[in-house]
Amino acid sequence: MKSGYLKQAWLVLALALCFGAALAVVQVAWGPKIEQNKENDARSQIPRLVVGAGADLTPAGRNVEIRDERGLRAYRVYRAMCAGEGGRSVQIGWVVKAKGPGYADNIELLVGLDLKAETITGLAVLAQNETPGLGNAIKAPAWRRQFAGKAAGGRLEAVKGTPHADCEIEAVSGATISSQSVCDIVNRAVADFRAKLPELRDEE
Amino acid sequence: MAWTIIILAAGSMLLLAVLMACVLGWANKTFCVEVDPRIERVNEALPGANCGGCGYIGCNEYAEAVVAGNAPADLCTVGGTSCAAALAEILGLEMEESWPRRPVVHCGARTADRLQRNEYRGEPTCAAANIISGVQGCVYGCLGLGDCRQACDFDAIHIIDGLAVVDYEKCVGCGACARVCPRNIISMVPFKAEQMLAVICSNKDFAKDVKAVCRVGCTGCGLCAKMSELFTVSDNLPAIDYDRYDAAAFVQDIAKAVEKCPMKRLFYVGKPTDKDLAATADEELPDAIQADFRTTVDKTEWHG
Amino acid sequence: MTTMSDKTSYVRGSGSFRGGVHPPGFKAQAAERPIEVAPQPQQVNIPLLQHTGAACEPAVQPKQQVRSGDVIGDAEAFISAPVHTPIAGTVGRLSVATLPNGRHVRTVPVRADGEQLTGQSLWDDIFGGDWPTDGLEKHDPTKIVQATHDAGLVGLGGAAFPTHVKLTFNEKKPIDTLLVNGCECEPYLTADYRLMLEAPAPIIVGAILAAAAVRAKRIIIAVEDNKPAAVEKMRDVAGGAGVEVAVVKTKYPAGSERQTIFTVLGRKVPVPGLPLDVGVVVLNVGTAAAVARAVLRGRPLTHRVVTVTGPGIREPKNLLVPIGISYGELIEYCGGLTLDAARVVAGGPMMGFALGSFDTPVTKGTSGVVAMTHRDIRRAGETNCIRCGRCVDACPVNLVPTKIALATRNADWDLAERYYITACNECGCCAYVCPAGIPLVQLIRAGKAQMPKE
Amino acid sequence: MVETTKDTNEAKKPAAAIHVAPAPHLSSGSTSRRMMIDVLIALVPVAAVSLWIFQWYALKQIIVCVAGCVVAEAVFTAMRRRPIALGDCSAVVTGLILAFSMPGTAPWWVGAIGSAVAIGLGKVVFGGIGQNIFNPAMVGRAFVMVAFTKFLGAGGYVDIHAAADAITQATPMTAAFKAGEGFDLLKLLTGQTNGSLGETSAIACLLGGLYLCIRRTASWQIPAGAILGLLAAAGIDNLAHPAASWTALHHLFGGAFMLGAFFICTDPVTSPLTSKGKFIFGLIFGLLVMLIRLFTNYPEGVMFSVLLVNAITPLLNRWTVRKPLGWVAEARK
Amino acid sequence: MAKDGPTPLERFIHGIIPENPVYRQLLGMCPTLAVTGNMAAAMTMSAAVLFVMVGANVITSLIRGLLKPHLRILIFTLTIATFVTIADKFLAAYVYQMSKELGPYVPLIIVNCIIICRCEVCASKQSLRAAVADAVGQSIGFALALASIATVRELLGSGSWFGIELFWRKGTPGEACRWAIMNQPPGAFLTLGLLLGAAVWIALAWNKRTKVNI
Amino acid sequence: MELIGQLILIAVGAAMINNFVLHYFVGICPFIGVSRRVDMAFGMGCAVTFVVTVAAFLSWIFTFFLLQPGAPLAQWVVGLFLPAETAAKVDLSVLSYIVYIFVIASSVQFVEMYVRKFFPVLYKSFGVYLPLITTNCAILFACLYIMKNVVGVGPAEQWDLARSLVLAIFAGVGFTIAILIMAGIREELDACDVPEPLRGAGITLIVAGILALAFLGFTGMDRGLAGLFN
Ligand SMILES: Cc1cc2nc3c(=O)[nH]c(=O)nc-3n(C[C@@H](O)[C@H](O)[C@H](O)COP(=O)(O)O)c2cc1C
Ligand SMILES: Cc1cc2nc3c(=O)[nH]c(=O)nc-3n(C[C@H](O)[C@H](O)[C@H](O)COP(=O)(O)O)c2cc1C
Ligand SMILES: Cc1cc2nc3c(=O)[nH]c(=O)nc-3n(C[C@H](O)[C@H](O)[C@H](O)COP(=O)(O)O)c2cc1C
Ligand SMILES: Cc1cc2nc3c(=O)[nH]c(=O)nc-3n(C[C@H](O)[C@H](O)[C@H](O)CO)c2cc1C
Ligand code: SF4
Ligand code: SF4
Ligand code: SF4
Ligand code: SF4
Ligand code: FES
Repeated sequence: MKSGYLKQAWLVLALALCFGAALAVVQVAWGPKIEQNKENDARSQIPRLVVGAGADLTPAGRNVEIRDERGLRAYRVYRAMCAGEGGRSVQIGWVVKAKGPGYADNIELLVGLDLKAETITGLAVLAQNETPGLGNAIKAPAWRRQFAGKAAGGRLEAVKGTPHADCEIEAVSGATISSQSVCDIVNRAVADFRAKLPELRDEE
Repeated sequence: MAWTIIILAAGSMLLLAVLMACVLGWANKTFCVEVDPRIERVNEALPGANCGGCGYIGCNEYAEAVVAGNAPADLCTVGGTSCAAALAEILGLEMEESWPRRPVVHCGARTADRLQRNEYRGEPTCAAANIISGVQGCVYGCLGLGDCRQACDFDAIHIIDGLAVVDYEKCVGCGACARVCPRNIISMVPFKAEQMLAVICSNKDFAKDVKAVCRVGCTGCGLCAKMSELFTVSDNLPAIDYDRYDAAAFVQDIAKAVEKCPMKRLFYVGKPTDKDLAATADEELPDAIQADFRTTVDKTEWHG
Repeated sequence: MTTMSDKTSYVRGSGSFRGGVHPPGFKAQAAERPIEVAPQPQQVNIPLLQHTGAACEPAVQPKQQVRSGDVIGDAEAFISAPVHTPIAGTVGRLSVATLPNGRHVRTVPVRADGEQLTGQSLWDDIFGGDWPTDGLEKHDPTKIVQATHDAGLVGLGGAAFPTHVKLTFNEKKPIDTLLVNGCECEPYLTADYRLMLEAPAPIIVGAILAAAAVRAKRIIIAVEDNKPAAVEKMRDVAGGAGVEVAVVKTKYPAGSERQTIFTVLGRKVPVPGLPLDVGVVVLNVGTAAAVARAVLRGRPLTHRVVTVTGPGIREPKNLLVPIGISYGELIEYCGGLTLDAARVVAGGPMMGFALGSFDTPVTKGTSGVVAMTHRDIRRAGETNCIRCGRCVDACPVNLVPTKIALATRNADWDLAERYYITACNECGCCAYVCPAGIPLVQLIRAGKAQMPKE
Repeated sequence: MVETTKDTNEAKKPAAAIHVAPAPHLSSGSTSRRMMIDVLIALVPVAAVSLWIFQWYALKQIIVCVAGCVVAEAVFTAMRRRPIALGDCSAVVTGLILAFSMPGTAPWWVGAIGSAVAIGLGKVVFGGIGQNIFNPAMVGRAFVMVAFTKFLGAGGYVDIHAAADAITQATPMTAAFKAGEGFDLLKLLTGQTNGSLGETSAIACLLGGLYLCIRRTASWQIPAGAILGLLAAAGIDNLAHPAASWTALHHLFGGAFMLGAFFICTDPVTSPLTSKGKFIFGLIFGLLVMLIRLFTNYPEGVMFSVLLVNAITPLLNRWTVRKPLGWVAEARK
Repeated sequence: MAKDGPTPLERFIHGIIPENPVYRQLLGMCPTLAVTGNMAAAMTMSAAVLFVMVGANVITSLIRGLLKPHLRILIFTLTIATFVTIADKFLAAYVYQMSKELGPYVPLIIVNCIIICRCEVCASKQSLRAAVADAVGQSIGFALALASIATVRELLGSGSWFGIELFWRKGTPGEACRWAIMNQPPGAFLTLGLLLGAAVWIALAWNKRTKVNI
Repeated sequence: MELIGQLILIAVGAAMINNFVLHYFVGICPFIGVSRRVDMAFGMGCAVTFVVTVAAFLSWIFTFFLLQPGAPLAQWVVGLFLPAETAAKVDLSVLSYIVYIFVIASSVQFVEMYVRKFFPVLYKSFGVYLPLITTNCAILFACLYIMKNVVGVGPAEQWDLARSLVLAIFAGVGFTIAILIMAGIREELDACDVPEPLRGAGITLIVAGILALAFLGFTGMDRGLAGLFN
């Protein structure tokens, strides 16, 4: 009985077999390259994220997880490594991957910090879905550059027009909400990270 | 490593396919619902115009009715005889010979021929005007507001000087106009020849009452019936027996009747002969196409 | 049964109904004009179908001599009524006429000839004289029904439904109330009003006879509150006879029987269905008077009261006219049309039919002739429906007229039926209020006519 | 004989031709055009306050939008080869409402594009007056709002250097939601605040709105439902945050709610037919406005709420059809 | 069906305008709306569709003799899914940024009705040559349609074409004049709706003039 | 509470803000094709909701256990033959598209046959739509959406079955809402004088555009509402 069905469907079976195999071949052939692309994409941000060129990202031994009354927050943390003297690579800073609500959808950021997590060294936007032409201007390098050099201890604030105080960031015009969202994500991630920094240090 | 993945991938796919094939095959057997395969075939043989000319909601409905034996196989006018033959073959039926039916408007009064007309202010359709009295004296004749023109999908009937006129070149005989005419003055006549004789009046009143409302109306004098047995007069109006109609056999009777008819209400209708065409060769055809202001007939079909 | 003078104590319904419109009454023109007897016509054309139901067959031959009240057409079918000649004279050759309601019917012409009843004597014969109120209940119901049938009685309220059918006793659907409809909610018309003022006795007597025929225990006369004089008069006369008077709010169409029954008794007549289904029979006041005449005097329905009025008429009048007289003669008698008259309507302006020809004969159902000027019939130029919903608010039977009308235009009968096209009573409220000037009722009526019948 | 009857017939006819027509032969005398003119009259107080507060900013915007809508109507209907019916004044109403829903600061071409979209995409593609599904003015405003957020977002309302005082401050709604500030109710009523041209004065809107309801040009059920819906939702919010300075009354009189409830939702074309439907329509509108004000990124939700309730209007129509008086369902079978 | 079908060349031409998949057949509306925000994405999508369509039509045409009626749709989808995966991986491997931008709309080609429709209507009944011609014609028609929509949307929405800024440049005051709506869902629907109307209008006018049914 | 907040976020997001039709442009074909009558649209909406739920359920199972990198099932099979390290790296995600489409097609066909046999009334009202939507983007898109949240995300954020099902059901609800509204509007438009070239698909798309415009009003509402629960 069963073989009857199978006989009818022999073409399907054959094709399934062939296609499965073919796709696996594709995966074998291009998989590594795709992985590489993804990696490169993330890495291409690093030089701008951390002081010093030629840095490389290595995932830290553990991620930072914070659980408080607002729920569980998890950040992926990377060490920024740089070729130092004698070919030994030395750590020059940290990179934290953080995610939070933006105007329309979640925004995913990479925040670069110096070794002691005292200064923000840079910011990259990995994923966002803000309004094209408005909120999505947070991707612009010129806008992100404002974050470099800000003190990691302070609370960043997006303001309209020229910023006056040190902790102020000039909001993208017409997109204060998106800008403030970025600030909020950075503020929280940096605070959470700094709280866990000793533990991470201890790992070394 | 590479081979592992390939084998695993191919293996999983195969397994999946086998699983699905078995389940579906089994389900196909177990959950099978009987459908008469002929419905499908009839459906394919029908033109799929869904025009409703057959009297059913759409081709599919008709197909079901035909297969169920509730409808004759020759109702589809768009598909014509070839379609009917195809259906008959599918159903194993014998086909009788059938003549194509074409509409005849049984009214011949142009605007100037109609008496006792009043200005009418209301919905400009025949159906609406038909329930108002006094639009025109004759309560039988064409109202000339063109419901039939609206109903015709083939642009084959037009209102010319207040009277509906069929364009037999374009008409496919779907009968939509006949169904829609509120005065029922369009009948579907079996066209045994290119041109058929017809009585072009519908007024059943007494001669004096007819004359009061129409310059050309049939008075029911009965002369035609005296000339030929093809005609029978009842209710002051002659009718032609189309079952027995044969232009060749009755040619003389008909000629006499046509000649004697005092109101000249007997006409040949149908496709124009070569002679007619030659006579009107240099006349411009009226441009009868008009914008349709009201209906959104949505013809999109789903393709997904 | 006791008489009550307090309005609320016997009005069970709300005294009004949902929907409806308030067109100006325009009744002043003819309301104070007593009923005159119209002069004798030279000829009448008696249509063989003047009612709802089957047509009559001619019962006379051309050149035959007939006396006033003789049968002209015989009714074979149950739902039908014979017709009689109002004048004495000679029968002419059969002809046809198109009635204002669109019916194309055969007519029998009768040329006046010989001795006629006219003027006061005609009035006395029909409404005058004594109308005894005693012992009416003792009349045999079947005799009453037979008398109304033989008299060719049909409803004079407009629908012209044969009265004997309504009065026939039905075991399964017992009747408890007889409602006499004196609302006359149509603007302009005053025929019923005048009749209530001038001939209250036959109305009451007819109502009691009709109630006896259907074995109804209650008799209620419904009158709109814009006719206080009629209310007073009816109360005076009804008081002694055990007939109640209900005063209903003035609103069109308070006189439509479904609405009247709801207003007075709070009962909803089922759709589809008849007042019979809720135990009520409704008679127009004129019909009631004709019942009295038919039963007590054995006289057929040959005359009726017609209001000839409107701004397009020089001298508005209420006339007692012989059935079969032409509209033209009535208008002539009332001084003719003014120069700006633009439309002549048979019946009231809300539901009446525009006249195409003045030769058309008056029938049993004709309640008035209203001549209107260009100014009166002005209405909004037609635009698209702006979906304002006024028609919905106005419809007394809760329909959505705009949807039905549009469905009719698009020949979408399923849709029309989904919006209950068949429930429309064609009152015209919707078209009256429509700011877009859409002929809603005409579309609905055409739709009903066009709808494929199952 | 035939001849004589004909003669008498002619003789009795008056000079003007008698014609036949369907009943009823009377009409209430109200016309679509008269309704539109009513709206224009009702908008006079709103326009007056607007001109007083925003001066020539208002004048400019009104001229641009009204002219834009009228021209668009003429051009688009001509393109469709339909009779151009500017006489019904509906294009003027659309233009005015559009102008009143825009900030005075928006450049003239924003108004022009808004008008073209309002009439083109909001009205003519559906077949012209009476057939549109969505409120044309709101379609126009939504389009330009999403297209040119800079000019119509909160930022767009403020121009520090503007000649009119009101324009130099943030709009009350923005102030409330960004900074949590309360606001003087009296100012919301009289309209001495920044905002869209027609929205600032609740009193002016109420005045015109009541006129419309009394004239029965607008159905009272819609504003009644809307106010009820808004107060219910805002009331719950008040109870949840008793300390908040922005109360239910602020919600009622602030922003464009009054203008929306009385002038925009009441557009007969895009609101339901039945009274029940109208009330539900208003109710949903009020609730949606509060939903958007409280839970989304927008300080105001009138425009979106109007479009959303417009969208469900056909369904409301369908679901609020009553049974005819005395209808017996079983009898049909 | 008994008549001689169109030649491969005719099939090729038909696909481009007279039977344009988007404007005339209303097929594959989803990607049409989703990826026409700019020209680059639209063209990448078109290329992917071309590849998948040709691949699937070829395979279907080759195995057309072996098809069983009730299993044929399943086989089409399997074939298409395979080619789509290949295209998707290719994009991810070689044009990573674009692959990121197109996101899930590349895999959605699997269920794009155009391809199934062509497999069903044409490839499963025709020779290889006809199938390929048909696939290429339809793909070009699809590409043209996408290009028309993307052009309108990119020009109005960003003042650029293929990413080249032509007017309303970034950083200038003119930037505020960009129609941001064009980059968002409503803009996509409205543009396609209006262009579709324009296409039908042209077709109607054309039909009227030539009195030929396309 | 936190989970409810997250589920609300997903639900409101899928049904209103990121409505599948009006925001992601998927399922346009049935949206245009079957939105001419309200009852048909409702049947279609129910069918889509049902199918998308079934598909989400199956695709989550397959993705989680078989397709994601290091999926338990794949790992176990390979572990039978090869050392554990290699097994841990097994990644069959390349098969995901083909598996999804295969699984969806088969399961829908199965359900269709089942319903047709045992619930003919149900079948008449909405079963007829089932085969039409097997190959509909909305369904596949839901699977891909779920895959995006299962494959290649950290364990803390990886979606479980509950979240996947909520997404699917509410995506279906969102589709139903959109198509119902559209059908209501199109019934109304039947009586309107829409320009000839725009009749049918053209006006439907324009209405969809205006609807999408209106739905933009919900932007951010998911977080606003979820905020009530945190
Ligand atoms: C269609 C549309 C899209 C928007 N997109 C964004 C956005 O991406 N980011 C943002 O912060 N605000 C966005 N907004 C909202 C702002 O315009 C809003 O008014 C905000 O408060 C901007 O304030 P600002 O002008 O003070 O910067 C959008 C508004 C609309 C109508
Ligand atoms: C809209 C409408 C209005 C009516 N108005 C009246 C009226 O004012 N007076 C009246 O007697 N009948 C009126 N009728 C007729 C009544 O419904 C009912 O048929 C009549 O009263 C029955 O009495 P009859 O059979 O004696 O005519 C109206 C009917 C309709 C549909
Ligand atoms: C009729 C009308 C409708 C409006 N609708 C909205 C709306 O839906 N959304 C909105 O943000 N602003 C709307 N506004 C503008 C706001 O009422 C107000 O100006 C707001 O504070 C500016 O908000 P923004 O920051 O979002 O631009 C509308 C104004 C009017 C007059
Ligand atoms: C009470 C009332 C309110 C109206 N409101 C609007 C409106 O908000 N927007 C608009 O474009 N037209 C409005 N109109 C005008 C008109 O109805 C509108 O242009 C139609 O939608 C065009 O078909 C209104 C009309 C009335 C009678
Ligand atoms: S034939 Fe009938 S439908 Fe046609 S115009 Fe004449 S009356 Fe109208
Ligand atoms: S004229 Fe038109 S509607 Fe009438 S039968 Fe011929 S094709 Fe049909
Ligand atoms: S005519 Fe019919 S639809 Fe119109 S108001 Fe009267 S009952 Fe209602
Ligand atoms: S009253 Fe007239 S305009 Fe108003 S909804 Fe009814 S039909 Fe439309
Ligand atoms: S292309 Fe998306 S449903 Fe057809």
